[in-house]
Amino acid sequence: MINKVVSGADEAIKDITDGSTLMLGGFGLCGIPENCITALVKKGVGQLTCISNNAGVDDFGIGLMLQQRQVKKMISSYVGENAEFERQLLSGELEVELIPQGTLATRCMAAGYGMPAIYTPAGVGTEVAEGKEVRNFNGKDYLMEYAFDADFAIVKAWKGDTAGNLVYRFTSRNFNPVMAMAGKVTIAEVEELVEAGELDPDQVHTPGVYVHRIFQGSGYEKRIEQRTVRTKS
Amino acid sequence: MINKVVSGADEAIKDITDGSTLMLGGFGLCGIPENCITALVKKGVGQLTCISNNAGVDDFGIGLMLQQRQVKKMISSYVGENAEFERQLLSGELEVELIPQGTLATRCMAAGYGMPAIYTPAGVGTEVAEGKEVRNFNGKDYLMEYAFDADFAIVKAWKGDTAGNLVYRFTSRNFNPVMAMAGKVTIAEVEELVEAGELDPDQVHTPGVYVHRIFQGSGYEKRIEQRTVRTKS
Amino acid sequence: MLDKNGIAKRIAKEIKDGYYVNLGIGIPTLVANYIPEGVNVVLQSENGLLGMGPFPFEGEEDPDLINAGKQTITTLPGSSIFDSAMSFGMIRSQKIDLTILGAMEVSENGDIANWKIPGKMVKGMGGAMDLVASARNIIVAMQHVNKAGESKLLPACTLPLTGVRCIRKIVTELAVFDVLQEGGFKLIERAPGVSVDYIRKATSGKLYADDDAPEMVLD
Amino acid sequence: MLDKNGIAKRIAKEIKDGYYVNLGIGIPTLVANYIPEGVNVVLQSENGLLGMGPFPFEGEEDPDLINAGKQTITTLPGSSIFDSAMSFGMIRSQKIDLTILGAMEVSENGDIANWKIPGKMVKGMGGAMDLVASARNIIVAMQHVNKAGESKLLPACTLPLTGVRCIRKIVTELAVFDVLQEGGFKLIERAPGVSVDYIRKATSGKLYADDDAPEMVLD
Repeated sequence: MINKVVSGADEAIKDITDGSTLMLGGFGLCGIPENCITALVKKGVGQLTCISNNAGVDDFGIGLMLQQRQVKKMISSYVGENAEFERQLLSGELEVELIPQGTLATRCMAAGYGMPAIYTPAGVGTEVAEGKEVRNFNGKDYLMEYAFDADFAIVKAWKGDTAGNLVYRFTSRNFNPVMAMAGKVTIAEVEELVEAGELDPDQVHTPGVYVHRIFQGSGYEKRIEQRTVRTKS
Repeated sequence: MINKVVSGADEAIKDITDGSTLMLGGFGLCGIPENCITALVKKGVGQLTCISNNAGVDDFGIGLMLQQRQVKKMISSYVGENAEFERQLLSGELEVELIPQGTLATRCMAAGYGMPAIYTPAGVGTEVAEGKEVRNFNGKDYLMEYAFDADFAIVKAWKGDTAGNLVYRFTSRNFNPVMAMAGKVTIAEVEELVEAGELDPDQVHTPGVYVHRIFQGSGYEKRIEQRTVRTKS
Repeated sequence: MLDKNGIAKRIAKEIKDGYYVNLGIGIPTLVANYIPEGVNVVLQSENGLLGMGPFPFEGEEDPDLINAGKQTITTLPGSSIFDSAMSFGMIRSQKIDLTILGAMEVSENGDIANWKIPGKMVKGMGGAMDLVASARNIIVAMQHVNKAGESKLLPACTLPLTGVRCIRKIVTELAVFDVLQEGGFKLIERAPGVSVDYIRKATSGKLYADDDAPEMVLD
Repeated sequence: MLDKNGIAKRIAKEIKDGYYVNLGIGIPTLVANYIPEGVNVVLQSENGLLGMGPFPFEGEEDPDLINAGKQTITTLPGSSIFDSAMSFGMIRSQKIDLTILGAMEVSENGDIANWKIPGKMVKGMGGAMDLVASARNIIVAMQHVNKAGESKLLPACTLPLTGVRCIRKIVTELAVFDVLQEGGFKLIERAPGVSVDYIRKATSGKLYADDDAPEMVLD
């Protein structure tokens, strides 16, 4: 097997430079690459284009990079709950491209599957369709959407092995597997790094071929955005 | 949960009629729906269009349906090792459409993912491209290929639960998950049927929403096509 | 007139045994509380879960297990997890039988606007555009009029659209409507105590309403 | 002149540490036997496996575990299994560093024919068209001439094509060639004991061969 292990987040992101396009896994604050975000903030790399379903909250997730004005452009489906984001957007410091969530996911998948473009009905007849090719198949209109072209994909998994195979836990899976397939360079941080052979080959979610660098992260905060509970009756 | 269990192969295939288009999972004889094939032969339904990577061997797999002249057309990527197949093809009894294996898989996936068409470079400049739209993206030519439209998908899994969730074992997975997503009606036979809740939700390969009928098969022969071994030295 | 729970309760009657259902944020989420005994339904959460269970008991929240509204939830026996591409794949291929979501406006030809108000901070469409473009069967749960007292059932939407010609049914605090293929809101049921006249006044899009439209029966 | 194992041995020298490699049926399969110690390589089998291991020991064959040639095989520590769509997805997105396959004909502009002989029963292209259309780096392993003694390195293919302008390197029992971007076979190495003249006579496509082309060194 090919060993993909690097020493940690700093080494994993060492060649991310100003102006890079990054995919960042996660849905809200669930399944985000916390260690790599911290390392990116520390490194201070700027003018980034970030493809990520959300933009974090003011003081966590991608919000930490927004605080340091490292992000030039966000490509997301939903960017609520972030005052600093709103301030930068209104002041013109930050550019935002909002695209439907399924289109976002499928444009990642298209890149991973070597498909240059896909067709989706999402956004037909709306401002999302402006400037895009519309094509009718079987009586229904679809938009042609292009595969993403990202320099780096940064994902978070639950477990990973030294060969780069990844396993996700519950809904922290979300965008991580499709982004992992889509990066020119894919960086994975995992809660538990095991030896090749310890993961069941049938149960690998992301095959190691997609992962270029892997490391075991630490200190995961895993913040909960909407803590909702019921009481035992 | 929604219970998808039926009594067995006969009930599962009861509404498959002459002229239906079927997807059949498997690669060679690995991971084929043995019980459903036996039931289809018994039922004697004919004029079938079968989408399957291979056509079985003379006396096993889809070969059993060919023997009974139940197949009008095969859509496959490779149909070697089957004398009866060759005889019917040369006599004009059987129609064959050969398509690249990746195109076959991706046209199934497209159906399951609600994408009416996909682009692939496979076959550009060859006779496979005849009559197809060629489109250039980023300097490379691609063929537009349509999603399949199959009445039934018949797949084989290792384990399944009453809610229709499926788990496959080793390379018997192959086309089964993509076909399971693609059928208007999807029938799954499994070696072991368990109660909902016994499969780890993170380890389900095919979510139950795709499966309309499930049953525990019996008497699996699992024939090996090329038995290759090494000797202990 | 119905309260939010009443709207949810009425919508729950539209859910049939064996349905896979996607519930949007707000009133639609409440629908889960009113699904009748014996009606087996599987809830899809588009962040990657089929078989969404209730909120966890206090102390049992798992940060790795949330719904599309980012709320902590639970799984159920028979649940399955998948990635975002597969999630919207099953939405696009119409494996989800029913989608219930909120709206700012619905037009008489079934257009919906629910993601953007010009001049206000735009948070994004999330999965709404995918859902309305793909679902076979969409019910809108909303208040009949906006905060300014203006009808949200309109001849044409004034806000940027989320999807076109996609809404089939609307449930408000006043009534249940079918959106007709040929255009127009067809009054199906009145909420308890609400008159047809009242509904007429509150609806600015083309309305087809019989004077003897029945009052809905809840429970 | 090389035998089949010699061809495989020579091709194995093209494999670099860290490569993901897809091996076709026939001579390419033999390449796995000659990968040098210390060169870490992962073999992909397009029916859905990364990390293909050796044949199983007798009695340990598993019918659920085969390669694309339908042979019983094994996994290795670090193997992963996936479905056919993902398998060809990773092929199309060029995650596989090197593809090695057989051919009936290769033209001087890199076209390949290896799936169909008019008039004979056609078995199908399997995954070959996907592989040749997508791979960045393809080596053909084949005999230099066909059974009739005719060159298989041609100005243009006579058989139905599998792919166009895709072959970069050819290894035959006689020699190693690069296929030039501008067209033509560039002789890189001669097999032991084979003269440049002999290679010239056996090659009908445009050949660029220095008289002092080196003899290959195996081992």
